[in-house]
Amino acid sequence: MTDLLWLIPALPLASATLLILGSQWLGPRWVATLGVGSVGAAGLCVLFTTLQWQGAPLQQTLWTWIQVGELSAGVSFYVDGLTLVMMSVITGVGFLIHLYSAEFMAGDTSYARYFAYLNLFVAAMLTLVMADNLLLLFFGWEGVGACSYLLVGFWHFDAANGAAARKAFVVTRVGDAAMALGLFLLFREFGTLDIQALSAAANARWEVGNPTAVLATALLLGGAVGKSAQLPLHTWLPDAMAGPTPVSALIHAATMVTAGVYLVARTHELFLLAPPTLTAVAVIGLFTLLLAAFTALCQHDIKRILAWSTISQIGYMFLGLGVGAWSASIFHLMTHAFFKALLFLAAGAVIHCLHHEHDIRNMGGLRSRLPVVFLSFLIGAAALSALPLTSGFFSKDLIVLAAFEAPGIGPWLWAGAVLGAFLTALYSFRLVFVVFFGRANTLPDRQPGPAMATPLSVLCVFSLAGGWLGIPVANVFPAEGEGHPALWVEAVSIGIPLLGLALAYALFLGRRWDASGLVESPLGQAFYRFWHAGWRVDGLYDRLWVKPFLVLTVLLKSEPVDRLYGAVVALCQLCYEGLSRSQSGRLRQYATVMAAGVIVLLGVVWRAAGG
Amino acid sequence: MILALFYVAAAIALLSTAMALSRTNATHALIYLIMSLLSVAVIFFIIGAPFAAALEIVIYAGAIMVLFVFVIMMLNLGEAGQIREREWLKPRSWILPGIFAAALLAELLVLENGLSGTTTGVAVEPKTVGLTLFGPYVLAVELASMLLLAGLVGAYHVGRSFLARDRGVKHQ
Amino acid sequence: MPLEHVLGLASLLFALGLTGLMVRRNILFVLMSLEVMLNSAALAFVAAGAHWGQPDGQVVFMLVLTVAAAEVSVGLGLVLQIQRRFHTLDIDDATRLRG
Amino acid sequence: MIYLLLILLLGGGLAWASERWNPQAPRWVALGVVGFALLYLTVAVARLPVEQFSLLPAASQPDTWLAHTRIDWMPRFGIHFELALDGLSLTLVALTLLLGLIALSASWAEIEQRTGFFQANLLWSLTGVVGVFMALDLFLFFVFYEVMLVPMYLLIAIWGHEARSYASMKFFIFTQASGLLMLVSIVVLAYQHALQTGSFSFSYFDLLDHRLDPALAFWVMLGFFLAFTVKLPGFPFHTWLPDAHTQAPTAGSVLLAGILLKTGAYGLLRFAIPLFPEAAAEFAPVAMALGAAGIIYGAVLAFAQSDFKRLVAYSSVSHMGFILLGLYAWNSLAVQGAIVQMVAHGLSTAALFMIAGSLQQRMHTRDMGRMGGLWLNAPRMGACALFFTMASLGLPGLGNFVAEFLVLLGLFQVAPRMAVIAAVGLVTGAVYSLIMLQRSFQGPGDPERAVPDYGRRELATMLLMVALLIWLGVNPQPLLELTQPTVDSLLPGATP
Repeated sequence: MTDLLWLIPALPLASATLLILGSQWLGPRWVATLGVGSVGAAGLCVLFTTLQWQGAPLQQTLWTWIQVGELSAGVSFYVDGLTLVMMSVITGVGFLIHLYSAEFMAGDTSYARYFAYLNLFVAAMLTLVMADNLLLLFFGWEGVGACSYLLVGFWHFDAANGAAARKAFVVTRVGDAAMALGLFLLFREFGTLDIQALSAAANARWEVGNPTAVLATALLLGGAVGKSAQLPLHTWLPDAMAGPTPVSALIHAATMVTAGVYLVARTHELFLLAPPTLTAVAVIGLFTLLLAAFTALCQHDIKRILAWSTISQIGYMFLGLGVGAWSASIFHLMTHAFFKALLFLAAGAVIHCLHHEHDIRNMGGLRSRLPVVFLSFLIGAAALSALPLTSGFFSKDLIVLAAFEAPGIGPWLWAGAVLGAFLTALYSFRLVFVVFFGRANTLPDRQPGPAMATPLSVLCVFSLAGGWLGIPVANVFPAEGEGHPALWVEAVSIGIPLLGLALAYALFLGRRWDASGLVESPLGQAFYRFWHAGWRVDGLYDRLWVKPFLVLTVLLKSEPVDRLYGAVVALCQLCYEGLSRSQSGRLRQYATVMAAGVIVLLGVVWRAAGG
Repeated sequence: MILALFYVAAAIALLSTAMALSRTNATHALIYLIMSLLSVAVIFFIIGAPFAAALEIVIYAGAIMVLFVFVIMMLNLGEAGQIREREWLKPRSWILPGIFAAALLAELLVLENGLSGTTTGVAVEPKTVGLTLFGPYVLAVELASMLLLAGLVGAYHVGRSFLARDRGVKHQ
Repeated sequence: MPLEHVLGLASLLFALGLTGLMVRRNILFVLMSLEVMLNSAALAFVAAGAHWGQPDGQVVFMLVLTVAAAEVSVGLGLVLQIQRRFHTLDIDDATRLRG
Repeated sequence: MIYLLLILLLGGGLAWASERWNPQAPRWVALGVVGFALLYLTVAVARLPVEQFSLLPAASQPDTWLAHTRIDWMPRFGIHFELALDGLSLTLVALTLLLGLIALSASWAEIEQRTGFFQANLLWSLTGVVGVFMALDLFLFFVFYEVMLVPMYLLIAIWGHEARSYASMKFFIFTQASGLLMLVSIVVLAYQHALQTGSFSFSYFDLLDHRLDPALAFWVMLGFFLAFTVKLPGFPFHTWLPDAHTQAPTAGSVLLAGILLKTGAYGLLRFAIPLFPEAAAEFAPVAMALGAAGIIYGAVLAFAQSDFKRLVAYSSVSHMGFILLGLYAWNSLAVQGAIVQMVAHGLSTAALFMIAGSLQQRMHTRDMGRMGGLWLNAPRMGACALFFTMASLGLPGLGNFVAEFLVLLGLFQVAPRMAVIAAVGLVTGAVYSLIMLQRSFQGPGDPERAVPDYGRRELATMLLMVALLIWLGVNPQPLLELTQPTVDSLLPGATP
């Protein structure tokens, strides 16, 4: 099976190539078969690999990619437990989402283009997680970014979608540039980009807290932050919802945005050498999860709420990474992929059945009209809120408890995480109650077909039971201390989501409390607007980066450097004009000048003659 | 005696030249100019160049000046021309040329200052001149003939369109 | 005769001609000034030739004569043309050569 | 090798002459000539033993080069007709001929008037460029360097767009003035050689071993540097480029961007740095600063443009900054990166210019304000534009990424600060590339607009370049191995 590792990314890639080249000749049925089937086949390959896996990392080198001087990077794969988890999520969830798309996108004029991009994305994402060196990882990293750009801007005839796609690409590119610099720094230090060799060399050469290690990991973190939409580079994700909903489910919830988490986990041996960076990871995660949770509370667009919630959940993963709960983070990554994909697909079904309605204020009472969707959404929201026994509960609880155990700022991190959990439950069930209960505002005109319902059901199962799955990452990460925090800590962690659920019920369904007075007070309004605008980070960046850049372009548009050459030209012109004016045509003037010349000349002769 | 004659002739030459160039009436100026040329011819004779003196009288004072006379007659300047000339010859316009000419003269005189020597006063015969002219200087003669030919053609061309106007034929 | 004096005379005549050239606006007088200058140069040549008792000075004088003749013939033709075209003899008006 | 030049030179004449009996003929003649030249090169190279490719091209041993020709020309001044081919030259000559083919394809339907003379100029400028890449005698190099200018000037001045006379004049004056500086430097070099050894020599090998007085070396190096940087073009000598590119016919732009600019890079790599290693090392920070400034400045100005071709032209300025950085970082990684950038940029920018040319031909405008949503009318063209935009912003898997990554990686070893500044270029590069795509092909479109999609000829040309760029991106190793001996021999510490 080891020899067939290459097949896993190659299958979707081949399908994408076929779809691009043959888009004119393939009918929609063939396109769907090819697009869905290739990912399914890749998923089967992953399944076989997993089943036959002995516990030792698998490696395969296809060919030497770049070899210059010290640098030697091959197109080679390295598959261990962590990779297997990621591969399973990508191909498994990916397959379900492809299946869902086959119905969701039916009738679109660019059906083939859609599946080509989606397959390309899967191939790039698989390359990212399977890469055995950072250069190949970067290849996949940029590849998924490009596919994300293409898919967010899939309906590019609307200029706003194009703008969202560009924003997504450019903002992540900022992180990518930082990551590239991190790669350069690591290469300068160790002369290799091979992840395993790098980890070994770093452990041998660097003591804990080495400044270079801190710098290098901070730069890598920059890349991770960009890709995973964490502070301060999170602004692109909510806008990226402009893409088709399955795309949001696959790329902007389940897989690509968690690439940052994967990167940190993959290079955890470097991060362990740089405690300040790890703390930064935790703090970034905490702030992001709180900021995003508050923002999610104040949104109206169903997809934006989910987007902010994704940011928030990835914040949990970062928090987990930051406090050393590696496997818990990866676990949360997996369960998050299940329930967030489920939520997005369910939301997509709602949108699909309601004529592309996005605003939750125009929804309501869908519980009885779209029962499958309602059930899916409910399960997804429960898992997202980490209600006990759902998959989200297991993973999030691990992270929250690990945060408490963290030395120093642990309790603060824990408190923040618990607050976040409360908010998560609040906004999740706000969504459920507003969309599915109450008065019906818009009526659905169709029901999700089998291709949409099947993935929903499968994901429901995983969202509920995913917590019981074990992930084979014990050999990858250092042993984590099995802390046993005080009982009250456990109790609070379990109880807080229920509290949030209760508050949501009271506010949005039971109408026990009417919070509108609070919201409409001037202070409440101010907060509301502040949070609705995502803490005005977008506006800040607009003023800080975009406007100055635009001003700069306007200033430079006339090409100031060319003025320099213009000055040379003007000088020549001036000389020409001056000299041509001396050609006045006046004979007497010529004679006078000539006389003066003769006088000077004779003077010179006289001096030269020694007079 | 001869020396005195030289100085007299020189004085006449200078004076008549100065008069010629400051006249407003072109005909008067021409007469003064001829006088100047004649006195230079006298000087040629004195310093031993009789052939040059003859040529000076025959060609310069004779032929060339007659050309001037013809042109002045054709232009028919009259009284109006004199008034205009007087207008143009304001004292102020003499200042700069005067300074320049004086400076040049000063330079020339200073440069000539170191020279000492005399003219022999022995005549160089026309025969000698002729032999030299068609001996070592034959190329110069050819050049001169070319120049005269060019002058002829040029004058004809320039003058022809002048004549053509009178016949009512448009040129150019 | 002292050579110096003859040359001095030539220089004086030349300076006079130059003054005339620069002062006069009437093209006829300009041509006369040119004649004076040519003549003064010729005088200097002849004087130098006389100093050595050689005929070369007179040969050059003849060349100067041809130059003067050619120049006057063309120059006077031009005078007529200028009078016809500009209806003036003021050379300051004839500035077609302006750059 | 001299035959290669003769084929192109005489082919140009033939193409011109063939116009007399059929206005269509010059195209086929030119196609045949370039195709034959390519075939000739392939056969000649294929017949070489494999070991030859891994030999270090050493100065004194002509047999270590892939090919070498030396004929006396003006022996009195030490001027020879000396041509030689190593991995680097071979790569660039092959690129030249390939882009020659592509330029032919670009001009196939565009040029209607005086086709014979057009094709002749095209072939002659190819002759000049091929000569530049092979000449090892500095005088000969200069001759070729100037020879390629004149046909290019004519291409712009005769078949260019509305402001062609201004643009062609600017192009000519910039390159000519800088070429003059180089000539002065070359003559000084030969003269110094004569002073020290008693005989003039313009031979690369002789001058390579020759060491100048440091102060003089600096000035002579500066002459070379200016000549090549103007050609490259590096900031701040780039202002001729946007005008020339914008006004040139498509084939002219393709040649200009694809290969003429590369002669500057090649000159720096082959002459300006190795001839004066100490002076160049001393000068490197300034050169690198210019390169970094060029990257940012080009990117910002590219974003500001509304003219499609101008935008691409400024993006070239930005990309050439990477080459400048890579060359002056002067280590194996960065230099290899610069070489790959030459090839990859040649392909990607040529393709973008072709797209611009097709748009101009179909819509009679280059103004992106009047485009938008063209994907709707011409999806194949849109897909090509998308691909090459991605290539130009350095997407991994395509040639430009390998180049930029290697350059930055090598640069970071010697000048981390410069690498940081250049990395900003990665972001700004994305900004202008995507805005170009958005303004022309994406956004709301007009389905009624008559913009014919790519036909078979154009699509084939595009696919050829797509395939090459992908190949360069995923498997650049053959190219790297081909040029590695050259790089090793040029870098200090290599065996002489």
